[in-house]
Amino acid sequence: MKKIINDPETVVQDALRGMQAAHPDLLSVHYDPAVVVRADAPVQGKVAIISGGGSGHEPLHGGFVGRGMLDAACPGAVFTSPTPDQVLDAVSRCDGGAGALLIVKNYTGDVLNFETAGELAESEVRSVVIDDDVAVKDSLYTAGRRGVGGTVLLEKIVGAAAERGDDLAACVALSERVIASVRSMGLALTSCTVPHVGSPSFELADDEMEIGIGIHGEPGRQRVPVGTASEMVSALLTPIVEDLPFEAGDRVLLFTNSMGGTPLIELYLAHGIAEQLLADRGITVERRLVGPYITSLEMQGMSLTLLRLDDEMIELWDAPVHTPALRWGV
Amino acid sequence: MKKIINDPETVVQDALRGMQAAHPDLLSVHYDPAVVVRADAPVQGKVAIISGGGSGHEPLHGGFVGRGMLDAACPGAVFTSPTPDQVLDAVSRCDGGAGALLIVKNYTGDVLNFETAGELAESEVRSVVIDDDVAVKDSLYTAGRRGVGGTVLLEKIVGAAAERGDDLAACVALSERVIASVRSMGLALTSCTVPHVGSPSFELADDEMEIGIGIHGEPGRQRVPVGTASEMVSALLTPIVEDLPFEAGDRVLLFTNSMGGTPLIELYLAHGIAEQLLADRGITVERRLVGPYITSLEMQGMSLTLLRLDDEMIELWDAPVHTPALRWGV
Amino acid sequence: MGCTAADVVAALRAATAVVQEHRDELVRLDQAIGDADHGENMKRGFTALLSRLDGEDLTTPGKVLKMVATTLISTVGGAAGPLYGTAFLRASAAVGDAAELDCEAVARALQAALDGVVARGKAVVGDKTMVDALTPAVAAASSVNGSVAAVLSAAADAAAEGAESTVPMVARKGRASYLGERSAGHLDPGARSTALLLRAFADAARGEGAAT
Amino acid sequence: MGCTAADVVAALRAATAVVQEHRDELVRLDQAIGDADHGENMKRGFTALLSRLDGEDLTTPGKVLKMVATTLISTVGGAAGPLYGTAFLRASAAVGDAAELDCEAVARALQAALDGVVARGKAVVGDKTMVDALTPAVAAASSVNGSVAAVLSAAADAAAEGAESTVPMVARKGRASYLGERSAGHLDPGARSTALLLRAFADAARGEGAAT
Ligand SMILES: Nc1ncnc2c1ncn2[C@@H]1O[C@H](COP(=O)(O)OP(=O)(O)O)[C@@H](O)[C@H]1O
Ligand SMILES: Nc1ncnc2c1ncn2[C@@H]1O[C@H](COP(=O)(O)OP(=O)(O)O)[C@@H](O)[C@H]1O
Ligand SMILES: [Mg+2]
Ligand SMILES: [Mg+2]
Ligand SMILES: [Mg+2]
Ligand SMILES: [Mg+2]
Repeated sequence: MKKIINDPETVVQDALRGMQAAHPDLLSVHYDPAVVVRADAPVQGKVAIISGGGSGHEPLHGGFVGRGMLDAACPGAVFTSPTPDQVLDAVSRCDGGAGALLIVKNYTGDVLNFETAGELAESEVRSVVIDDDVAVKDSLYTAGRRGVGGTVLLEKIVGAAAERGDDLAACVALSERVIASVRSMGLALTSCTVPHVGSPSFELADDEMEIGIGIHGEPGRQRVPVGTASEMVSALLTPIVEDLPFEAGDRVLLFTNSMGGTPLIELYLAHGIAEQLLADRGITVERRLVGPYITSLEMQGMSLTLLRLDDEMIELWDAPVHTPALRWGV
Repeated sequence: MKKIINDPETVVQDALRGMQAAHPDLLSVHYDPAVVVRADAPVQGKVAIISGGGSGHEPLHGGFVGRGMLDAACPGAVFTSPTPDQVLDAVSRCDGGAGALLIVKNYTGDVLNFETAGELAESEVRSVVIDDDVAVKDSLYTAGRRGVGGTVLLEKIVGAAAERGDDLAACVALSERVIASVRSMGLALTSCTVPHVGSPSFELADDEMEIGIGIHGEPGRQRVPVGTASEMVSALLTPIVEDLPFEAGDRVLLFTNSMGGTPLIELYLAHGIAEQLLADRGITVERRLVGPYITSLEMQGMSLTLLRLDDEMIELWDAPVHTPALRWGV
Repeated sequence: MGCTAADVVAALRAATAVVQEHRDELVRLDQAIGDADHGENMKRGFTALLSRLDGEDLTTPGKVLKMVATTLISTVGGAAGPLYGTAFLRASAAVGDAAELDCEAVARALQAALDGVVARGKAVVGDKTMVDALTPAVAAASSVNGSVAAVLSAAADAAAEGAESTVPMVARKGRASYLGERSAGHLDPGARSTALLLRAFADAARGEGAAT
Repeated sequence: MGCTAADVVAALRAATAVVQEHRDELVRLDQAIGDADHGENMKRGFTALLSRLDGEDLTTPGKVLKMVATTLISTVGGAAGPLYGTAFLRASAAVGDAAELDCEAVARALQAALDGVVARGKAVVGDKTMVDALTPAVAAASSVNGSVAAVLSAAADAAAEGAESTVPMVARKGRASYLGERSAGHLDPGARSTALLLRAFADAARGEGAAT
C-alpha cells in the first residue's frame, strides 16, 4: 500500500486537520466527535442541512459544507458510517431554530446511525434517504439501492432551498422530488485500498473491469473485459436511462464523476460520449458537473448520474454556493 | 493499460470534445489546429493571455481558460508541446488590440515552439518562461529548471492583471515578479501510462517512491523507500523553502497539488502537514490552493508550490475568476 | 453462583482481547462480501470500551451493559455499531438493577438483545447476518438449566454453528446483499463476531464459575 | 547524376516508412531518458508528410524541402518538431531554386540543416542530442566527392556512429538533462532518428542512382 499518510489509525483526523487549514474561512472542524461545520453556523432561521457518511469519498461530504449547501458533515472512519453522537453534535451546532434535515445515503449502517441520532435529538429533525444506484436491484432481497452520485446533486439543490429560506417540510418534499428523479451507476477499472486493511478491496486482472460498483470498494454486479470508453459509457447510461425512465424531451443534469484515480482527461472524454448518447435519445442536457466529487479513495473508474430537472431544480442548482469543492455565484 | 479512452490516436481530440460539451458557456474549442478559446474572445483592449503545453496535465491549461485567467490554451499531444500553428491560431483569435502574452513552461520543446510562433505572429507578442521546479539544478548542464506548479499561480495572477486592464509590458513585468517568487517540487508514488505507449513510463517497486519528478512521467532525481506523509512533505518543502529562500515573516500562497491519481483525503492530509511545517518556520500561509490542478495523467503523487506574496499578488489572486477549474467571485 | 458487575467487566475484558485477536480475520471476511471494515470497527469499539471498564459507577451488571451499549454506539459506526449497541442496551434493560445475574437473567438478557437487533435491523434467520448466530444462541440458552457458565457455553456453541450456517446463504440484508448470488460461499462477518463474543463470555464465565 | 524533386519525394517516402517502422524503438529510447513521445511525434509528422508528397507544386527540391519543414513544424511538436523543421527550412534555403541537386548541393544542404539545429537548440557535440549524429554526418558529407548516393551514404554511416557515441554521454540539453548522471548508458532518441533518416535517404539515393 502506497499512500500519503502517517498512520492508518489517524488518517481521517489528519485529513480533517488539513481541510481545516486549507479552508479557515469556510469551515470549523471539530474532532471529538468529528464534525465539519460551516464557519458561520448556526444560521438563525435557516433549516440546517446535515449529511455524513464514511470517509474516503472526498470531497463528499465535508467539501460541500458552506453557504448554499451543507451546514455540517459527519465523517465516519474510512468507509464506515458515522456514529449518532457525531450527528447529534452537528445538529446541536447547526440548528438555527428551523430544525435540521439529515441527508442519509441508503446503507444499513448510515440509516441506523442517523436514525438513532434522530431519535435522540432535541431539535426538530427530519431525514431523507437517497438510493439512486440502479446497479442494485431494489427488492426484498437486498438492503435496497445504495445512495451514490445523486447525493451530491441533492445536497446542492436542497442546500440552496434551505439557504433561500424554505422550511423543513418544504426541504423534505423537495428532497423526495430530487430522489425520485435521479439515477446513477458506476464502474471500476481498479480497486481501492482501505488504509487500515492495506491490500486492495478486490482484485481485477489487467483486462477486466467491474460494472455496477458502489463507493466502498465492494465488488460490483458484473466483471467484464475492459472495453472502449464508448462501451463503458453506454454500459452505465443505458440502465440509468431505462430505469426512471428518462425520455425524449426530458431536461437533465448530467454528472460525470471520477472514482478518485481517473484523471480529468479521461473524464471529459467520457462526458463527451455521454452527452452524445443523450442527444441521440432526444434528452436535453441543461446542466452538467464533471469531476471527482464522490470517490472511493484512489479507485480508477467513473460513475454517471442523471437528474431529471424542472425549473425549480434548475434555479436551485444555479443558486450561489460557496464550499471547498463547489463554488459559484459568490 | 486500463483507461477510459476509445483510441490512443484520438484521445486529446475526444477529451476536447467532452470539455466543449461540459462548458459550452465558457469555452469555444477548435480542433484543427487544436485551441481552447474563451467564449467571448477577443476581448477588446485586453492583453490576451495564452498558454499551452502537452496534454495529460488537465485541468492545465484548458481548464483555466475563461474570465480572469487565460484567453486561450493550446493543447499538444499527450506530454508533447503544441506546434506553432496552434499558438498562432490562438493569438489571432484572442488579440483584442492590446497584444498577447505567451506563458511558456520551460521545456526545450515548449520554448522552441512558442518561440517560433512568436517570430511568425503578426500581433504584438511577448513571452515569459516559467521555471519553478527546484528538483532540477539550474546549471549549464541542464535545459534549466522545468515549469511546474507555479504555472497555475502565474496564470491566475497575470490573468487577473490583464482582466483589470494592465498593458502588455505590465503583464510581462508582473510575470517576471511571480516567476522570481515561486518554487515547486513533486514526488510520485506510481508512474503514469501514456496512452500511445501503453506501458508505465517508469517502474517503481511497491515500497519505492520517486522524488523530484517532473510532470511528464520522466523519472525523478532520486528513488527512495516510501516514507510517511510527514517525511514526504518535508522532502519537498525543505528544498523549496531553502531555494528562494523563504524566510520567517514571509507571506506565502501554499499550493498542494495532486499528480492526478492521489485522492483528496491524502492531499488534505499532506496540506495540513505542510501548513504546520511552514508555521514552525514562521512563514505565514495567507492563501492556499489544494487539488489536482497540474497533473501527470493518473500518476499517484503530489507536488508543493510556494509563492511569496506581496499585496498586489494577493489582490490579483483574490480577483474574480470564472474557468472550468478555478472559479470565484462570479 | 450468580454473575456480578465485576464478572461482567471481566467477561468484557476477555471479549476485547478476542476482538483484537480476530480483528484481521473479521476484516478479511468483510472484505470478501462487504467493505472490509467490520474487524476494524469492532476493534475500535472494544478498545474504547476497555478504557472505560474501570469506571467507578459500574456497580451493577445492568450499569456495565448500558455503558457498553453507549460506548459501542458512539465508537463502532457502520451497521454493527447500532446493532450491537441496541443489543447491549436491551440486555441492560432486561436485567434491571439486579446486583447478580442468575442463569435465567442471562437467558433473558440474550433474548432481549436478539429482539433489539431484530427490531433495529429487520433481519430474519436466513438473511446472512448476526441474527443467524444470535437466534440459535438464544434458543440454546433458554433450554439449558444450570450455571451461567453452562448457559453461555450452550449459547456460544449454538452461535458458532449458526455462524457457520451463513456460509451458503445469499445475503438479503446489509452490504453483502448488493452482491446477490456472489455473496454465497462466505461466512458473514457479523455472525462470526457474535459467535466470538459469546465464546469469550462463556470462557470467562467458566473461569470464574468453575468452583461454584 | 543529380537529384530531382521526384528523387527527394521518393527519399521522403522511404524515410516515412522507416520512421513508422522504428516508431516503437524511438518511443522506448525516449521512455528511458525522456517522456516517451519521440517515436510518436516523428510518426505523426511523417504520416502527415506522406499525405502531402503528391502536391502539384513540388516542382523543385527546394520546394519539397520547404513543404517538409512546414509540415514537420506544424505536426511534430516537442523539441524535435522545431529542430527538424528548422533543419529542412535551412536546407531548402541552401539549395534555392535548383532543379537538380549535385553532391555539393547536398553537402551544403546538410551543413545548413546542422547550422539551423544549432542556432535553434544551442546544443554542441557531446550534449547527447541529434547534433551528435548530424555533426559527423556533415563532416563526412563534405569530405566525399562522388555521387549524391555516396555523399549520403557517408553521411549516414557517420550519423550512425555519432548516434552510438551518445550512449555513454550525460545529457546537457533537452529533457534527458533533467536526469543528470542517470541519462548515461542510453542512446539519445533524436540522434537515433537523425541516423535513421539519413540512412533512408542514402538507401533511396543508391536505389535511384545506381545506374548513374
Ligand atoms: N439489517 C441487519 N440486521 C442484522 N445484522 C446486520 C444487518 N445489516 C448488517 N448486519 C450485520 O452487520 C455486519 C457488518 O457490520 P460492519 O461491517 O461493521 O458494518 P457495515 O456493513 O456498515 O460496513 C454484517 O456482517 C451483518 O452481520
Ligand atoms: N537543444 C537541443 N538541441 C538539439 N537537439 C535537441 C535539443 N533538445 C532536444 N533535442 C533532441 O530532441 C530529442 C527529443 O525529441 P522529442 O522527444 O520529440 O521532444 P521532447 O523532448 O520535447 O519530448 C532528443 O532526443 C534530442 O536529440
Ligand atoms: Mg462500513
Ligand atoms: Mg515531449
Ligand atoms: Mg463492513
Ligand atoms: Mg520526448
